[in-house]
Amino acid sequence: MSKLIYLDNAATTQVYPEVLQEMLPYFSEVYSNPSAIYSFASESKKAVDKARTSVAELINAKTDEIYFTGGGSESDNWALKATADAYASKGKHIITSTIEHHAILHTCAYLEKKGFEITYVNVDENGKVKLDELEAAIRPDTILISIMTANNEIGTIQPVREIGRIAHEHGVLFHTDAVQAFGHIPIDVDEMNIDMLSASGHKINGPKGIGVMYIRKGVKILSFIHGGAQERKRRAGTLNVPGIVGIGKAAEIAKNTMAERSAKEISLRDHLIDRILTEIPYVRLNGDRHDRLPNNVNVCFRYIEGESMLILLDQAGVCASSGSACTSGSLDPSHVLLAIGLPHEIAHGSLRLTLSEKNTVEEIDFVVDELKKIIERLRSMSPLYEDFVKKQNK
Amino acid sequence: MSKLIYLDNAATTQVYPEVLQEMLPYFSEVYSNPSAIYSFASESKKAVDKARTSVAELINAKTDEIYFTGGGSESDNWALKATADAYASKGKHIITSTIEHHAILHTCAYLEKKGFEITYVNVDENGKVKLDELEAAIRPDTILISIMTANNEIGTIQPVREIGRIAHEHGVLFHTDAVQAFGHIPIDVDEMNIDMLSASGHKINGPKGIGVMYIRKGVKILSFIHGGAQERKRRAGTLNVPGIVGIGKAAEIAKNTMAERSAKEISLRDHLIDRILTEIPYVRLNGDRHDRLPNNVNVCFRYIEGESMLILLDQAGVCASSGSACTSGSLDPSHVLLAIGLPHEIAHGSLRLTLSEKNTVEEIDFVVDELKKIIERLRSMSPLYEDFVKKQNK
Amino acid sequence: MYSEKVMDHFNNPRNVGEIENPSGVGTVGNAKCGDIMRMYLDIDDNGIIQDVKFKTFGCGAAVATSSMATELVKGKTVQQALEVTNKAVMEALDGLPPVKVHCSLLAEEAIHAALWDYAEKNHITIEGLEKPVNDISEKEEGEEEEY
Amino acid sequence: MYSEKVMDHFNNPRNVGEIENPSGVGTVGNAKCGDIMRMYLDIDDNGIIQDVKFKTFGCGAAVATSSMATELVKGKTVQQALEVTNKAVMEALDGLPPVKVHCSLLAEEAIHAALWDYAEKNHITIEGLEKPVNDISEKEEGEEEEY
Ligand SMILES: Cc1ncc(COP(=O)(O)O)c(C=O)c1O
Ligand SMILES: Cc1ncc(COP(=O)(O)O)c(C=O)c1O
Repeated sequence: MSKLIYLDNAATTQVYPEVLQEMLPYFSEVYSNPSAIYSFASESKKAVDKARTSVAELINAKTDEIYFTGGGSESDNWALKATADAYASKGKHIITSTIEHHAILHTCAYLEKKGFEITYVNVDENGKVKLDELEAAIRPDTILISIMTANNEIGTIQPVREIGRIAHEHGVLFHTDAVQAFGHIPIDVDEMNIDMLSASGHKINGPKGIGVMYIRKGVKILSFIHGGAQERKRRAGTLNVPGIVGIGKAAEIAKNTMAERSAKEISLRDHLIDRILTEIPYVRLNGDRHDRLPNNVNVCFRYIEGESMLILLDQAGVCASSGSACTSGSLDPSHVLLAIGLPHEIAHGSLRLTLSEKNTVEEIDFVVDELKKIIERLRSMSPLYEDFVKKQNK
Repeated sequence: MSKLIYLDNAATTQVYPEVLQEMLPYFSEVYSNPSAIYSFASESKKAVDKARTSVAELINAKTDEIYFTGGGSESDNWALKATADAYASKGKHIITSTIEHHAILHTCAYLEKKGFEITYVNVDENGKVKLDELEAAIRPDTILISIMTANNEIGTIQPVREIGRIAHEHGVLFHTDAVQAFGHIPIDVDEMNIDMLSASGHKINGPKGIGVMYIRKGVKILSFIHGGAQERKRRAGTLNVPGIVGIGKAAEIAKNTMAERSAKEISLRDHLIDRILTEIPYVRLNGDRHDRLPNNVNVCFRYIEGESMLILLDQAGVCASSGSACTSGSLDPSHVLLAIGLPHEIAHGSLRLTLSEKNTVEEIDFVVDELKKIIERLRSMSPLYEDFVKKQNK
Repeated sequence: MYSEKVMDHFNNPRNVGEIENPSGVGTVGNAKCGDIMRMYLDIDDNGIIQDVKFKTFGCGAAVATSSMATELVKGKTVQQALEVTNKAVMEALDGLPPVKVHCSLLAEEAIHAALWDYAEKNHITIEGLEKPVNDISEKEEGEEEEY
Repeated sequence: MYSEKVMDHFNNPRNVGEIENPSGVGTVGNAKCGDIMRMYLDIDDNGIIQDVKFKTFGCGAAVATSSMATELVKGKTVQQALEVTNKAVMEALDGLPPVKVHCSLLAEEAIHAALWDYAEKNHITIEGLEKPVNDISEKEEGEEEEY
C-alpha cells in the first residue's frame, strides 16, 4: 500500500472538491467586498447570506445569530474574553473543565491574570464532566460555563443538554466549544440551551482560517476584534468571502450526509477499536465507548512512546497523532489523558486515529497489521517492557 | 462599455490568478496540518515557510518576525491590545492619529474603557500627522505610538521614518498599520524604526481572511488569540495554509512588480486627477498631492452627496466608494475627511477611486466622462447648488 | 439594497425642479447628516395642490422619498397632504432599508415645512400642522451603539 | 524535522538489546517526561568497552541519540567514554531540533550512569565522573514560557 492513509481528521480535513468548487469564483471573479454599495458587491453579499443560512440550519440557530470569525480559536477567545468584559460587573467567576482545548484553557489562564477566577471541573475516567461537581461549582458571581461539546483527543461527547439546563437553571450563560462536534453529531442550540458556540471550517471538510461563533440573541457580548462595522458591528475585518462560502457549503453537506456518514464512520471506528483491543496486548481505550465522536479512536499502548509510533506509522504511509496536533511542540503528555487519570508513562503511549467516511475497511486492517508490528518492535527496545517481562517471569 | 470598471482596490482586490494557482493544491490535496509530525505535514509546512520568507523580504524583516493572522483588523487589535497588556506596568498612554482606520480607533476606544489614555494627534489639511504635536504628546508613561503608513481613504503617506525615529529617541514602541501600504510602496522595518506592522492579504491581490503581523525581535508582546502553540506560541489556531501561501505569493509578486506597477498606477492616477480637477468645477482633491499612494484618488464635489454618485456610477458599470468601505453602514461622513478640516457638507460629497495597474486610460476617460454627467445631474437637483447659483447671480 | 420602486424614483425622479413664486416652500434636513430636501408647492384658491416640485441633496433614498412624496401630495388638498406620513411614503416605495428610514421622515417634514410657509404667507392656520423642525436629525434617536 | 542521520539511527538502531551480567548498567530519564534510557556496558580488564547495548523508551530523537551514543563509546576506554558529551552525540547525528536537545543530554547521562555502576561494582573511582542524576529533567531549565 503506497497510498496515504489519512487518520488525522481531528487535526484537519481535506477540503471536499465540491466545497472548493463552490469557493472558486469568489477569489478572482466575484472578488468584491460585500460591504460595498455597488451591484458587484451584492453578488458576494448574497453568497455570504446563503452560507450564513447553511451554518445556522446545521445547529438550528437563526441566521442573524451566526458570526464568521478567523477560526475556532478566535471564536473560543471571543466567547470567553468578551463575556468576561461584558459581565464583569455581575461577577468574575467562570466554570470550565480540565479537558478543554488549549484555546479555552490558555484563554482562561489569561483571564485569571486579569482577576477572573476559574473553576476547572473534573471529568470521570471516560472523560465526562462530573455534573454534580459542575453544579456545585456555580456561585452567585458565576457568569459563564464553558464546556466543550466533544473532546478533540479522546472523542468523548459531553452531556451538553444537561449542562445547558444546569447553567440556565442558575441563570448562567453557557458556551460550548463545538469545534469537533459541529457537523459530526446533531446539535440544536435551542434544545441544548446553548448561548454561544464555537466552530471551525477545517474540521468539516471546509477551509482553514474560517470559524463560526453563534451568539444567542440577547447575549450582550461585544466585539473581540474591533474595527469596521462588519458582522452587525460585532466582528471587524473584511469578510473572507471564499472562506465563508466554503464553510457554508461544508455545513450544508455535513447536514445532508450526517446520518449516513456517521453510520459508516462508526462501523469503521468500531472495527478498528475491536481489532486493536483484541489483537494487541496491554492496551486501553481512552474516552467513552458509546458517547464518542463517530470518527475517534484513542488508545494507549503500554511501555512505548507515541512519537516513535507516529514516525513508524508515517513510514507505513499512515497519518496519525498522539495528543492534540496543536500542541505537538510541547513535551508534556496530553492534559486530557492526565485528566482522565492516566499516569504520565501510559499517557505517553497514546495514539489517536481519527477517520473519515472515505476510509475503507482494507485501510483500517492494514493499519492494525502495521501497528502490531510497530508495537512489538518498540516494546522489544523498551526498558519498561523489559522490566515488565522480567517481573512477569519471576 | 459594458465591462465592469473596478476602481475600489482600496476596499479589496482581485486575487491574481497566479496567486490562486499557487494556493489551489493546499485545499484538497496537500491539506495537512503543518504542525503534525508525519511527512504529509512537512509539505504544507514547507509552503508556509516559503510564504513567510516572501512576506519578510517585502519589508526587510527576518522570517521569524512574521506572524500570520486572520486579517489586518486582527493584526491591529493584536498590536494595540497586547502592547497595552505587556507594557501596562511601564505606562498606560498610547499615541495615535485622528485619521487611523477604525481597527485602530475602535480598539483605542476599547482600551480607553480599560483605563488607558489615548492621545489622538491631529493632521494637517493634506492628512499628514503633525510631527511636532506627535513629539510633544510623548510622556514618560507613553508605551506605544501607532500611526498608519498610508491612509486608506485619502491615500496620504505618512513620514513613517521620522515617526519611527521620534518614537525610538524617546524609547517608545512604534506600530504602523501598513494595510494600505504593504506591497504598494517600499517599506523597510529597520530603516523606518518599525517595531510592529499590520498587513492584509486582500489589499495586494492576495486572499481575504489572512493577515500579517510583524513583531520585531525583543518586543515582549504575547498572544492576542490564545490556544495552541502555533506561530511560535504567539498566535493560536490551525494555520490557514492556502491563505498563507496566497499572501506569500502575492507578497512575492508585489515585491517584483512594485516599481513598474506603481509607475503605471501613478500615471493613470495623475491623468484621472488632472482631468477631474480641470473639467469639473467646484471640486477639491483630498490628501497629499505627492506623498500619496500610487493608486488613490479622492475628491469632493461640492453640493452633491456621495451615495447618489455611487449609485449612478454603478449604473455606468463603475465600482467606487465614498468614505471607507468598512463603515458604509454608518451615516456619519468619514472621520478622515473631517480630520483634514472639511465641513460635513463637503465631506458628504467625497468620491474615492482606487485603481490597479490593470486599469486603462480608456477606462479612466470613460469614468471621467460619466462623472461629468452624473455631477451635473445631481447638482441640477440639489437645493445647495440652487442656493449657490442664486447667490452667484446676485 | 433598494427596492425597484426606490430605484425607479431615484433614476427617474418625478417633479424635480423649482416653482417660481410658490405658494409655499420649505427646506428641511441639514448638510451635517447629508440630507437636505426642499419642497415647493403651488396651491390654488380651493386649497388644492396644483403643482409640486422638489430639490434634494442626499442619498438614493432621500431622492426617492422626495420624489414619491411629491407624487402623493400632487392634486391633493392641503388637509390630505398633511396626512401623507413617512409610513405612507415608505409603503409606496415598497420599503426602505432600516438605516434609511430617516429619509422618509425628512420627506414628511418637507411637506409640512412647505405647508407651514404657505400658511404663514396666507395668515391662516392649518389644523394639525405644527411648526416643523428644520433639522429632522434632532428628532431622531441616537444611532445604534457601536460595538 | 529530523536529519537523515537521526532517521537512520531511529530506523536501524545500533546495539539494541541487553547484556547479561554487564560490567555496568545505568537507567536514566523518567516516564513523566516520556524518555527512559538504559545502557549496558561490557568492559574488559583493560578498561576497554568491548560491548554496549541499550534500550530506550522515548521519541525518535531519544532512540537515535542512544544508538549513536553506543556507537561512540564502543571500543573506547572508560576515560574516552566519559568524554562523549551530548554535543558530540548531537554533532554525530547532524543536529537535533531545539526541543529535542534534552535527549542528547539523556544519552550522555546514560553512559555516565552505566560507568558509575561499573565503578561501584569494582570499587574504583573514575576521575571526572560524578554521581549521575537519574532524572535528567531535574537538570533542565524550565520550558519556554507559554504565550
Ligand atoms: C488602513 C487599514 N487598516 C486596517 C484594515 C482592516 O483590514 P482587514 O479588512 O483585512 O481586516 C483596512 C482595510 O479594510 C485598512 O485599509
Ligand atoms: C476542541 C477544539 N477547539 C478549538 C480548536 C481550535 O480550532 P482552530 O484550529 O480552527 O483555531 C480545535 C482544533 O484545533 C479543537 O479541536
